[in-house]
Amino acid sequence: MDREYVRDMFRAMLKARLLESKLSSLYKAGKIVGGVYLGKGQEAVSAALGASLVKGRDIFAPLIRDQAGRTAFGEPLIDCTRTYLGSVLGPMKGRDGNIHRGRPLDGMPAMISHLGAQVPLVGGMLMARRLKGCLDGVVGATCVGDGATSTGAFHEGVNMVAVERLPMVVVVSNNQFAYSTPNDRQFACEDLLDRAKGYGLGGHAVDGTDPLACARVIGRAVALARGGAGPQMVVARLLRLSGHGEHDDGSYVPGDLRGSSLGRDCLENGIVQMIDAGFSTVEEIEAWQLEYADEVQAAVAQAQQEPTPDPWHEDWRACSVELGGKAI
Amino acid sequence: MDREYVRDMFRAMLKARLLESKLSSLYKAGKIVGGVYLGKGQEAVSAALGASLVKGRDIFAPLIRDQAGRTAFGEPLIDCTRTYLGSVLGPMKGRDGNIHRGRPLDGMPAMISHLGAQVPLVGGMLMARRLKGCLDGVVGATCVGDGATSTGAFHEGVNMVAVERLPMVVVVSNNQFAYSTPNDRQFACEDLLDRAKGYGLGGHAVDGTDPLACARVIGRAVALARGGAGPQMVVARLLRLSGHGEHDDGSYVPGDLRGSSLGRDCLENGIVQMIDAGFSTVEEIEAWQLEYADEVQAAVAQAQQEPTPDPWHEDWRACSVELGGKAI
Amino acid sequence: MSVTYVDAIREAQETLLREDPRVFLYGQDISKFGGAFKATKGLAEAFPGRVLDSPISEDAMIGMAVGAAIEGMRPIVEMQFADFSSVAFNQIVNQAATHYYRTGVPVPLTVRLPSGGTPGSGPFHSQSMEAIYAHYPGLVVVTPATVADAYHMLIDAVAMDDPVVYCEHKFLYRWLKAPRINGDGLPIGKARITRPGKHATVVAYSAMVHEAVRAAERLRDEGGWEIEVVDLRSVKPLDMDTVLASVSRTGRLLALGEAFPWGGVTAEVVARVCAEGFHLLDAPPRRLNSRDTPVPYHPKLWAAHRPTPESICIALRELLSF
Amino acid sequence: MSVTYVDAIREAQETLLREDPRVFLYGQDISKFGGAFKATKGLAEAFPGRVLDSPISEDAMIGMAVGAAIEGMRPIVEMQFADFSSVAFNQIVNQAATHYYRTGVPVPLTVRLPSGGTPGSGPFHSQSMEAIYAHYPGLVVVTPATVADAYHMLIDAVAMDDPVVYCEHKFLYRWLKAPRINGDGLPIGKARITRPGKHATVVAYSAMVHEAVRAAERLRDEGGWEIEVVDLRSVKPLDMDTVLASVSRTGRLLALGEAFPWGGVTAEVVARVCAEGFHLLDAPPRRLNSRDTPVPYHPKLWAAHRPTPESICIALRELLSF
Ligand SMILES: Cc1ncc(C[n+]2csc(CCOP(=O)(O)OP(=O)(O)O)c2C)c(N)n1
Ligand SMILES: Cc1ncc(C[n+]2csc(CCOP(=O)(O)OP(=O)(O)O)c2C)c(N)n1
Ligand SMILES: [Mg+2]
Ligand SMILES: [Mg+2]
Repeated sequence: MDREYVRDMFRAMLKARLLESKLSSLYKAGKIVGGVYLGKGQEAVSAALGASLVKGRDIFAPLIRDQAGRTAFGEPLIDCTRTYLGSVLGPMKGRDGNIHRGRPLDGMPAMISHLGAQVPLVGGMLMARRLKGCLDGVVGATCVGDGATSTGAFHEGVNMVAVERLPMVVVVSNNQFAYSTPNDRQFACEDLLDRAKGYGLGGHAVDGTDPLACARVIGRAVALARGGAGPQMVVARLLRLSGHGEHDDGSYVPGDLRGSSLGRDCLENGIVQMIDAGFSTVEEIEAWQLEYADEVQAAVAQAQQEPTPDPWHEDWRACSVELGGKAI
Repeated sequence: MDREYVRDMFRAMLKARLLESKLSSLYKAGKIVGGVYLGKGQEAVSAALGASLVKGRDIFAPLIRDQAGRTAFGEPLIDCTRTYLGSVLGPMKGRDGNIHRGRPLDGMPAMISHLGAQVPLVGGMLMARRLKGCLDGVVGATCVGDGATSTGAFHEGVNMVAVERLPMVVVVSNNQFAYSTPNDRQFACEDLLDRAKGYGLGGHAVDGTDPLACARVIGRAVALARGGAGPQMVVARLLRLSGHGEHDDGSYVPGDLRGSSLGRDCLENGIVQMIDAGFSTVEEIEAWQLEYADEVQAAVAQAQQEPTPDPWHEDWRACSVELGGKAI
Repeated sequence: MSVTYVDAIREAQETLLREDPRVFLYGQDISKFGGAFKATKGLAEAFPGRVLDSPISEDAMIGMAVGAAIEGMRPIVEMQFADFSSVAFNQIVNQAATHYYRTGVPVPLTVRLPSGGTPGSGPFHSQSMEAIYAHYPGLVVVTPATVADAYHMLIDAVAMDDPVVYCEHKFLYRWLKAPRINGDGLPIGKARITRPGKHATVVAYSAMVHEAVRAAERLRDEGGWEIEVVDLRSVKPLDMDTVLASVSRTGRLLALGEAFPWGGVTAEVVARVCAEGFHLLDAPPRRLNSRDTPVPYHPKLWAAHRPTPESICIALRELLSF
Repeated sequence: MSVTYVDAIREAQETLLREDPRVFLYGQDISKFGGAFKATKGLAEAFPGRVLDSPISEDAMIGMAVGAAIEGMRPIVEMQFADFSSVAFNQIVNQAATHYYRTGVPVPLTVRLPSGGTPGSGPFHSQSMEAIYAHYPGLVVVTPATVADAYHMLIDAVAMDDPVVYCEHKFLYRWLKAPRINGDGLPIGKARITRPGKHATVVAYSAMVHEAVRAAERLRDEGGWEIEVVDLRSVKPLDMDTVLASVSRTGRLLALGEAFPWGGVTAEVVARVCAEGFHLLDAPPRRLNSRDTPVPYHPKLWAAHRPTPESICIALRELLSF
């Protein structure tokens, strides 16, 4: 296992956790309007994917629980805080909020809410690279939840990607629930991984609470896609350790499930693993914690000071072109 | 194998073939406006399904290549000829045409064109029976092609039916092409049957050119669904022995494929099988041929004599209710 | 004790489940969880097996419900947000809407669309899709603006043999309260004069009725103007009798809506008033819609994207001064 | 030698593929087969790897094309029939249309919709969906009615940085011919006076332009009426300058369309003329659309469902006699 890869991944997990705890506090203090959606408990899966990708070359389409993946991929914290706090200097300029952010020209599209819709989008970005003759060594990746696998968009997108044999990795985080809906009301197969074969994808299962396993399995899936083995699907088993959003207490998750191995905290696991594997030390991790807490604080403070959008100066145009000197 | 079941099925195949040849001639003679879509070569699959179902109890949602299934299920020939010829006395009254016909209250919904859309519809009809407490012993069935499996509608529908564990049979006729598009541009799995496991359905493969195999495999799938084993998927391999519609010569189907075992004519196979198995005789089959040719002729003649819709007397209303004495 | 708009929706569903064995509910997270907005709270427990959680499959949800409706049930489907009905669009406009005309068999389906903007909801949790559905023959589209209408129109929608798209406004869910659910017996298809007046008519629906009333109050205070506010209640069918009668009294029309500006309810209202009651107008008719961009996330942008009492007053002052 | 409307569409795609390496085509059966209507015939052979058959996955087709457009390509997606875009609705209105406003990155995507009725096509192969897409901010919607426009507007659509819904009328495919592809240089966003007149203005688009001209000729022969016919060419944006200038000359307006009657282009045109040019009107404006049912299969019903020269003449006579 590549030491730097694992360290990158772990640092992203840690940073994301600290950032998200702060977002949660801000939400509860009424400083964030709309919703706050956390990836707590899902950082290992997300960061393993983000850390396997190279910004500037690869494509990563994160979903709602991918703060860790975004950070690992290289999204600056300030993009997050600006978007949540509505700074006009953020990538979405206050026009869209929270996890609906991205920088498409840097290979990170901004999700729309409709689940599954990003799958064909990433496929298309890869198709463009192929048509332009620069697909070599590129990977495109996206994450979805168990619930999103029920969408027609997901199905059509994955199938299309398989037909085109695009170098794509689809990571399904099966956190047992879609909002409040448990797996047994969402699908009837024994394991979502059974779908991989039905699409003609490479299939990989992983324990999402085990960061080293995530690094290995997801890293391998990305390497396979990159190496020309065609599209890959990873199914991770885990639990989200928060509500669906911070408005939700997640009380529908049964206690025994929370207490089961699925409910382990991947970050706590990660700390132990990092130390045991000799990838880091207690001291170093503590230092990171302090450093990142400051970074988070600074990103929040900065975004909070920045101007919010001004409707009088807003450019109210949905099209970029003008016709006869007039906006469309 | 139940002799009467096989004989019913075979007779439906024969009748459908005769009817469809007539429709083709009418189309070519300019007597049918719009399109004509044949099930030539696919009669065994379709009739095996239709003959396994009981009209008045079961639900059957046919698609474009299911004349044989319709006939086996009990649709009178006159419903077909009236709809193709635009008789105002037909089930669609000239408002819809060709294979877009049905009698929903008799358990046979009228397809819309959008592929995959009938899957959840049949699911809902079964759900209604469950809610009304009369689902016992009922089966719902529908047919799709290889191309339709790529639709989001198909995916969502099949998954929903699996989650609800409804007694449904989905028959996929993989005739190697969707219009002109071959399998390798439609999906990338080795076998569409691999999808069954991914949905949690019972899975069954069958050679669609072999009527007795169809009778056995599809009959068994229906019996399993009826007996409480949950939803079933059948994937039949075959070729359509006509164009996509009668406007199309199907010249994109390579000759060696036509010459392969996939290109065998199930009806010819069926004649041999019926005789070999002692289910019928040459004489009886010839008598049926004459009888059905007359029936077809009569159904065409009758529909041709009947009034076509009159726009001045047409009830131009898309809603059944009136509000304040006025149509909506 | 008071009843909110969303309470009324819940109550209506409870009444329907209790009184009509053909009714069942289908939607994401509506069962034990009670729905994203708690519009089905407690109903799964009270009516076992009749309030069902669906997979995240909007297209199949409607397809399923159409099938059940054909078989004589009266399904109510909850979309988690109106915006997600975009994925069910085909089943709504091509399966449900065409069924009666094609087969003669009506489809008594009700689709609940939590609609409209609230601060911070952003482009995909704020849309108003009534015009999209109203365009298609075969659908009835209702847009209740009061607590009582929220209740009675849902009851009436389910009683109807045809598919009804029931647009409930999320902004009204908890903000709008009434001492109790009082009805005035108006059926679907009848508009209401919410506030009588004589100088100008504002034709509005859903949450905009309340903004129109606020604007009317300001103009009364400001200059004694008496603005009549018509609540369309259903946008398909449109009650042109009530609208034209109002315009005949006032001579001036402002059509007001929260949806996007191209097409939609305001265009249909203005076009029909002009075609059917041209001579009634003493001034050019006006329209006020949202701005022509997606619904923005930031509350400050959002508030300037939709019509407000301020922008309605501006439009009305121009209309009155013509 | 003559060029048909569908030839022009094919030619435009050939030109685009030849001259712009960013262009590629995606759709069902468009490659070797050349498309259900042969609009891409021979292009797969001439431009290997750039004319691709898609699975039957309209939603993913558009999602894919949006992704490719973000990366700088200029995809043209062929829907086999406009009606099937109902399944791609979400990707069109929520992914493609919102992208520029949300991210600042435009999406140069062109979606070709084979639209409108032909005899025997029935409810699901006949729809006109321009109004549905025009309702959404962020989309340009064009409706060519001539052979030259079919060519030039497709070229212009692909040149545009924003998503364009290109509605091509199936009835015109082979029926409409021109000696060669001649352009008058009008850009998207500009309407054309197809036939000058002074007694009334018919605002039409797509195939209805030709029906309007026919009706105008009859009325000329019948009573010397001079009917002006305006071809909108693009329904979003609407060229109100040209429309209002025409109405100012004639004082009378008939808005004509083949789509369903609730909402849509005719409502938008009438509402805007009344709001912006009320004083220009000497008579109540009129609208003529299809009937309010699904498009029927039978040719006799179909012919009575859409506006015809006869029904246009009736509407115009009423308009002229006011
Ligand atoms: C098409 C669509 N329908 C409904 C929703 C509303 N919604 C947002 S997140 C969510 C649950 C998603 O569950 P899952 O995919 O398992 O992801 P998780 O939240 O568990 O990470 C739902 C129903 C949506 N965003 N898109
Ligand atoms: C959603 C949708 N897209 C496109 C079409 C147009 N279309 C009709 S049949 C067909 C091919 C269907 O192929 P398949 O499902 O394999 O069935 P087959 O015709 O081979 O029996 C297509 C593309 C459609 N009916 N529905
Ligand atoms: Mg989940
Ligand atoms: Mg096929």
